[in-house]
Amino acid sequence: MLPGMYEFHFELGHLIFLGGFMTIGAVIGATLLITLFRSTRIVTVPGGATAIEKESTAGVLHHVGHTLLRPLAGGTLKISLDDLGTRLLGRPDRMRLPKIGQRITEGADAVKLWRKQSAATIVAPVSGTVVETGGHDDKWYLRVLPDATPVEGENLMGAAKVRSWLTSEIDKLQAILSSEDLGLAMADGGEPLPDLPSAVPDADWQKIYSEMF
Amino acid sequence: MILTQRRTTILFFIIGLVVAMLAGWIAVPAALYESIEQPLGFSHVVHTSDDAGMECDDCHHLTSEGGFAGIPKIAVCVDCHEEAIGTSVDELKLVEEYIKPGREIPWLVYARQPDNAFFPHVRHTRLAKIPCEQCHGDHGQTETLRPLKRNRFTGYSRDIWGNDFSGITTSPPFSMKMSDCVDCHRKRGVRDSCLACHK
Amino acid sequence: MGFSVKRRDFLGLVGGGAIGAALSPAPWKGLDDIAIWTQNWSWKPRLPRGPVEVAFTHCGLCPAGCGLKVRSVGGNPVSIHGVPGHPSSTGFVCALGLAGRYFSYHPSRIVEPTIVGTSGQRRGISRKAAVRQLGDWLDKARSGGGHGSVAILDNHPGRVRSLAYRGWLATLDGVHIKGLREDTPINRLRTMLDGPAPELGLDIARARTVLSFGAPVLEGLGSGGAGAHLRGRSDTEKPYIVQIETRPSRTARGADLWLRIAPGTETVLALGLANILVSEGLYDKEIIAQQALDLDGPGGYRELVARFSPKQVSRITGIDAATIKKVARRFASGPAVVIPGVDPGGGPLSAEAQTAAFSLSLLNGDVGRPGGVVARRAIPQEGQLADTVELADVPDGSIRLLIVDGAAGGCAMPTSLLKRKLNPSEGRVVSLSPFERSALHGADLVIPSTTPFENIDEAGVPIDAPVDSMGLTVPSMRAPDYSVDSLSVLSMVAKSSVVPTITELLRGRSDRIHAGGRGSVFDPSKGESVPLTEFQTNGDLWRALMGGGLWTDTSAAFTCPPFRLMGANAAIRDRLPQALEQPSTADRQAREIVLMPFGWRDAPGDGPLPPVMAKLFRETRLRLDSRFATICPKTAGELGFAQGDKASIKTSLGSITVEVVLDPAVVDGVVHVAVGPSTEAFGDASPGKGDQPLDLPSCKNDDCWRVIPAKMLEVVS
Amino acid sequence: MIEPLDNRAPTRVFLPWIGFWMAIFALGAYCTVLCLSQGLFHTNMNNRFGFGIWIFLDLTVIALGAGAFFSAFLLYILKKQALKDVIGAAVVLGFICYSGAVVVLAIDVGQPLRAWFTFWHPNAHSMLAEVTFCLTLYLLVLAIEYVPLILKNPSLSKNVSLLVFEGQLHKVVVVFAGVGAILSFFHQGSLGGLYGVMNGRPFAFREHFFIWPSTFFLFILSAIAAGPSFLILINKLASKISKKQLVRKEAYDFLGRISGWLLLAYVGLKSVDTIVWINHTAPASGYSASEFFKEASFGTWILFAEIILFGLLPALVLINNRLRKNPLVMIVAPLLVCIGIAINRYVMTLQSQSLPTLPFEEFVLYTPSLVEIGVFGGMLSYGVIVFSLSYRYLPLFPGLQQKAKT
Amino acid sequence: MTKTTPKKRYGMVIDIDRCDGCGACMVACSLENNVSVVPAGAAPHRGLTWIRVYSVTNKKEYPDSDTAYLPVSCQHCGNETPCVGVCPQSAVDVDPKNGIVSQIPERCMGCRYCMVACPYHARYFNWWDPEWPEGTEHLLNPGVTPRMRGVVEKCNFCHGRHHAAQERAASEGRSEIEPNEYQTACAEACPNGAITFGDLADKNSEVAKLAAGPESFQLLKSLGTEPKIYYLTQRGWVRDMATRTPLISKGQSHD
Repeated sequence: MLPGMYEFHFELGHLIFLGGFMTIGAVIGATLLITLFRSTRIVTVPGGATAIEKESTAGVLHHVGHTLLRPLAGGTLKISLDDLGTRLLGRPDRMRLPKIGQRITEGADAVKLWRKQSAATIVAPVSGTVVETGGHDDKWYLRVLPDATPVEGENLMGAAKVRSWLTSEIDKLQAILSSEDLGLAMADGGEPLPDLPSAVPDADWQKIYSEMF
Repeated sequence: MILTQRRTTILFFIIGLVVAMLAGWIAVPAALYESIEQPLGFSHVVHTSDDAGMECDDCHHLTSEGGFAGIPKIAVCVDCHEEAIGTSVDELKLVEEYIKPGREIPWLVYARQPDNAFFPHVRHTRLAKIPCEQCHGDHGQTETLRPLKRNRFTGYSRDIWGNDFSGITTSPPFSMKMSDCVDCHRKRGVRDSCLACHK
Repeated sequence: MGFSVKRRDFLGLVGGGAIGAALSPAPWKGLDDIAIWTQNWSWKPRLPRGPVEVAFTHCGLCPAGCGLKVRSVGGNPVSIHGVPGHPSSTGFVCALGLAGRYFSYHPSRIVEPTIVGTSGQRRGISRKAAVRQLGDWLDKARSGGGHGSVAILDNHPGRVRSLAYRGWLATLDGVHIKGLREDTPINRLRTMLDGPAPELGLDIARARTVLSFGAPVLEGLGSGGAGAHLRGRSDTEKPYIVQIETRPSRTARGADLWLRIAPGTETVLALGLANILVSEGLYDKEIIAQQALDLDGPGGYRELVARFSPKQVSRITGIDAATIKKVARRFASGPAVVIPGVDPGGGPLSAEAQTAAFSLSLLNGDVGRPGGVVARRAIPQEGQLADTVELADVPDGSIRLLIVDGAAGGCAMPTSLLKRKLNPSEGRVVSLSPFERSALHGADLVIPSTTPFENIDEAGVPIDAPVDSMGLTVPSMRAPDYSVDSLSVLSMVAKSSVVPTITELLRGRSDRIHAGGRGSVFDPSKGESVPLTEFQTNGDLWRALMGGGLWTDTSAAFTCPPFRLMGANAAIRDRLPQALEQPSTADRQAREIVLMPFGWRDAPGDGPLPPVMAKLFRETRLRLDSRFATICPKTAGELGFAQGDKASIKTSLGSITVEVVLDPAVVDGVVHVAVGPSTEAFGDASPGKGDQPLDLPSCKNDDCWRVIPAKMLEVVS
Repeated sequence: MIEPLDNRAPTRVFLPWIGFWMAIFALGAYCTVLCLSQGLFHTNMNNRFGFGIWIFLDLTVIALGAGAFFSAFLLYILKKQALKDVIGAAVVLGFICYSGAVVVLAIDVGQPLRAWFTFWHPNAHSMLAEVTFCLTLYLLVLAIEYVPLILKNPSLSKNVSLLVFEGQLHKVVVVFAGVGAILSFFHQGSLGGLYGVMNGRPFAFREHFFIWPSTFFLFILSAIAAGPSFLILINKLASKISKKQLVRKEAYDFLGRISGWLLLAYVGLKSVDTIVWINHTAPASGYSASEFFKEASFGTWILFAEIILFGLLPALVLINNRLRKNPLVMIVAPLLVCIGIAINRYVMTLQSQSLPTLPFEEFVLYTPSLVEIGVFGGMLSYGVIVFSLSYRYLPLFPGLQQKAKT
Repeated sequence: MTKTTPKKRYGMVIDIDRCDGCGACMVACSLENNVSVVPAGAAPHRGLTWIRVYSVTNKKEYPDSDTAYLPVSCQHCGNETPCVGVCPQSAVDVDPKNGIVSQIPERCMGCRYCMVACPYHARYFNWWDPEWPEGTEHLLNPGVTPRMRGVVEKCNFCHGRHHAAQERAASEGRSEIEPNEYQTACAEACPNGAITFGDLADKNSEVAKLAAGPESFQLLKSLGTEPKIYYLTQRGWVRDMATRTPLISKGQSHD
């Protein structure tokens, strides 16, 4: 197999044959290693694990815009940011919520939040009328009376689907973060970081918000 | 805190390193080989001394067909030891247990190769003029017979792998693995097919 | 500071361990050992180790007695080679000889005496008990019967051991029975000579014509390699070989002329040839005029053969008249050898066929002529000896105790033939054989003896040897403790006489040879012969013989004595003309066939064989064993059989199941089945006696089982 | 505890199904132990038949498993999005075929422990060395491609590291698709080369282009023609058994069309190859082609069946846009394709050995022993089990998911 | 630096007309090379016969019927050796010094590709564990290692004897063996002298002269494998049956 071993001959055929296979083996090995390395790196993206772990409550619907729908008494729904969404914004500097009685439409802009000169636009997960807004700091919410029950929609999902979707979202985030060479391998993996913009201040957060929400 | 963490990690790393190296260099070889005593004590020095006056090839000669006779049969011992010479335990054992009943002594061979290896001693000693000591060491000058170290897994004598567990031997006796044969053959420009040395 | 092991620390430990291990030789050595282990497969035998020792001996497996070079390691022969320049075998060893050392370890070898109990089951007993039992039976046999009630069947008569048997039997009024061997028919010729006859040999090598009636001339008959010499010599000096045989045997294939004779018509052909010799005046007129006692006159030979006209003979034998004439003329053109063959499985020709065949030799003046039948000089013998008879001459039911010597004879015999000779109620058979199955099925008592490579004995003098010789089968393996020499058994039971040991006997003959001062001794290690006179003492000769040497006698001139062309036996003489009454080959009835058993020269019966012989019979179909029946496509077609079919061959005594093999060279109406080897002959773990063709024949009035009427039926499964 | 996907068969239906196949698998495992522990005398192979049904089976499943690399190649490299529906099933099928083939190969060789020699001291001139290298590497690639599928199981995707790993693998799948295509190309070819290079076997020997005999290319072409057909068959079978529409019609159509055209090309080249062989290659070795087909068991009918009945006919059917719309045709035609490829592998493996080259040797027919069939059955059941489990626990069919959601 | 030794080409000439099918060569070969015996009931073609004597008849009736015996062993092909190129693990070896084609059992993994590739059916597989009756392992030839189950074996011109000859020569101080010192077991055992073994490259050797003679031919010569076993016969039907001629010119087939 290698020079010096029996049956290794310095012949063109041998060199091409073994060289070819070693190259292919090396490509496979290298790709695998890179993938593994990248996978270990993303674990250090703060809060990823908990972001997914937390989203396993039954009865809660997720929207692809990183909002949660929690059924409340009287057929109303409570809309809030999901865990990943919360972390992405950390503690917003400024927010603009719809007014009570205002109608919101699924897929249309509903809430706007600012953090460090970057703005995130949150779309409504459901069409309906806002009956209550509230919260402070990062814990804002909307209470909405939906137009139709049961609440359905292509962009809504239950607990069963949410994990794979969230993974791809984290993937997406990781892709953006890794593309920017931010030296992310900085802290122990798995520790929840509630405020990502503080942890990674150099990232292009405007881009992240527009991609993620 | 972070610094302490690093330090304990380094400590553990070193512990792992040292333990594994100790195991690899000392414990494994000790466990891998079993030590088997020869059936009888034998002194090459006494036999080749001026008193006994024997030459190496009195016992380790070539047969009529050119093969190597190896360790002599009891018939050779009988020539001198028909009656016990002296009173040592081994001497009495030789006469009582082997010579009188005519039993062969089950000597253990340090350099035993597997069945499929063909090693013509005569080609190496007579044609290539390689001294016996190159592979067998100063066995001919020993007072006693060392126990045979047998690999529990493969059944091979340790002499085949070489006395140095690292597998790197720089002075005789050299190890007797196939790669050793090949190295020497390549050095001497002998290139052969498999069946030249395998049967 | 609180100390707790974190995951990191553990990783550190593992990492350090891995690097540490990699820096030590252990894992690399481990990989190497595993690599070795995958190549070193333990489930194969270990080779013998040690220096190779070379010795010389003779083979005791068949009458040829070939010279052997034995290479041994640690007392075990690891290879056998021929001895170039050996006066008799000239470097030849046959397949069986090469492998014969495996007999000693044959799985069917018996390791203790066995006896058949009252229930019919065979059980082991001690040697002491076996000898006591033999003694009891001996006493009983002697008290119950007269002459011949005790007998020894000797498959290798003529050795010094046979002389010891005869000496012992003389004290018991017993008889010494010759086992069947390829040289047995020579005795027929001796009886045709008037007065005491010397030992005779067939000088095949110098013959101009060899007329073989089914003898395996090219397959091992006579001395080792004789057949090969006949083939290999250039056409001008080579004898012209005429093979008279039904089967396309290897000899028939290799002969100069193969006469495919109809089954059982050899007598007719022989007398037909005589007819031409007489009618055309081609016989040796001088000798016939001087010595023939029964040529002319009423009931004379001339009158007999006149009836066997070529046309008649052609009708019966299926050989055309022109060929018969051609053969007769060739035969008369010089010294010729006639061999009434003994087939290793098919047995001898009928007595009248043997007589008719040998009458050709006498007619041609070949007795006493080089290239014909030559006489061997004898070494004087001493003491009183019992009669030697042939089995055919033993009255039925006369034997009360039959002791079977374990020597290999080379020819198989039907069970029924021996059984007939035993006393129906009290007949006992004691076998002195290393194997359960040799010589005779169901011996009442078997005392294990040695195999040929373990015991010293005299090698044979082959049928084609012109002179006497002495070579020893010097043991090349140690005889196991459970085996015993046959003479030791006799000396244990003998009460009134002293039985000498085999070594004493051999030494005695060696000394007598030395005293005779004739001949020369071959030294196998040098490959050359020296005159006997150069051996100063008898001890020198003995040492040479023990070193594998061969003494050969000098030849002497021999003048043919008066003889009877039709033999001395009136019964046989009367049967000769009856041969004409056989039906023509064309008269064969539909669906009626004959079974002709045959044997392989080196694997004659159902006895054990070295496992490696399976290569010839089982791993290839180079030779067909008793599982196959060869038949011509025409007959098979008539009977509704095709290649590969299973068939049952049925005779009056039973049936065997065979696979049909078609061969267009086989004669119509005949099915050939080999006598052995049986499937278990090669020492497989699952013994179980298969049906053998020799269990089938019933020998009614003569001792010939070559042609057996049979039916071939489909096997209904 | 790993849970099945939402809309899969209930356990009381699934258990007997899988139990049945497990029983067959156990039988196969027993036969395997017999062969490995006692020797290959349990088979009916002999010195004239060094290759038996196992090699035939290996060759066939590897040809049929070509759907995996070819689909991946079309989807990831040539961006044929129609194949998105079947790629999961294709990967699982490929993995089953290749892993099964490797295991059967390990039983088939007398001393599997020594297989490392092929890597350590390879004979670069041997087609079998090439096959071994490619097969091992490609099996690794298939396993890597299989991993993301496994990780998509909801129970497993609870573990974020695995999830992340899966996402990362997705990104490099194009690399593996590319590598897989190269490896598959070569080992499908080398499997054909296996026979074409045997200069001592006039029945198998073929003309060479550079170092490769024509069978090298024919095997590649036939494999990529049969792979899509096999995918159609298996997906249809799975749909039938699960009573669900698993794959969209467009995917079937695409697969059918591509299979048809490739097969047509193959049949054309195979015919040219056969004509050259009959008129040129075989006679040059001293054998007239008629000798090869004189035994009834391997008469010219087998040539006709291989090229026309199971080659040209399904090819013509599959390239016809109208016929492809017929669901029955879309079962029968791919089935014919697969049988045709199996016949080709059978002929190359077994007929080439049945015919003696020595004129005085006999024609030998070989029938597999029960143990061989047992191992065969074991491998088949292994495939069914792995596919069933994959279907039950893994989202093999993205199309199905979509349907369930809406 | 490679020592310059005269290149040998060991080969054999088998005179079919002398062979009477006794099988001594098969037995001698098996004993010499410790070839094991397969169990009873083994199916046809499962035995181990490094040299195998085929018996071939001309399928004619008496008196025209004729039988030829053809001993076939490994033909030690000299060109495009079919088995060498196919072995994936280099277990088939050709000795560059003498042209002997060998099979290394310890390196063989038993894929049997070489058996399929061999046109002479001269390679044999160990379907069983090799077995000798108890005790007979002491009778094995110490010069040849027995093969294990699951590997291919074949004739290697009695390489154990080649070793022995070399050893004997070395004990006399010679590095090369004399022609008469090395004979195969089959050649030695053949009672009819049908097998002549020797160096084909030595033009004066008996074997080279016979091989060059007009009666010699090679099995399946048309395959272009150039066997180093030659056969002799005067019988036309045997020669016609055993040899083949290309039906078209071979030159065209290689482009």
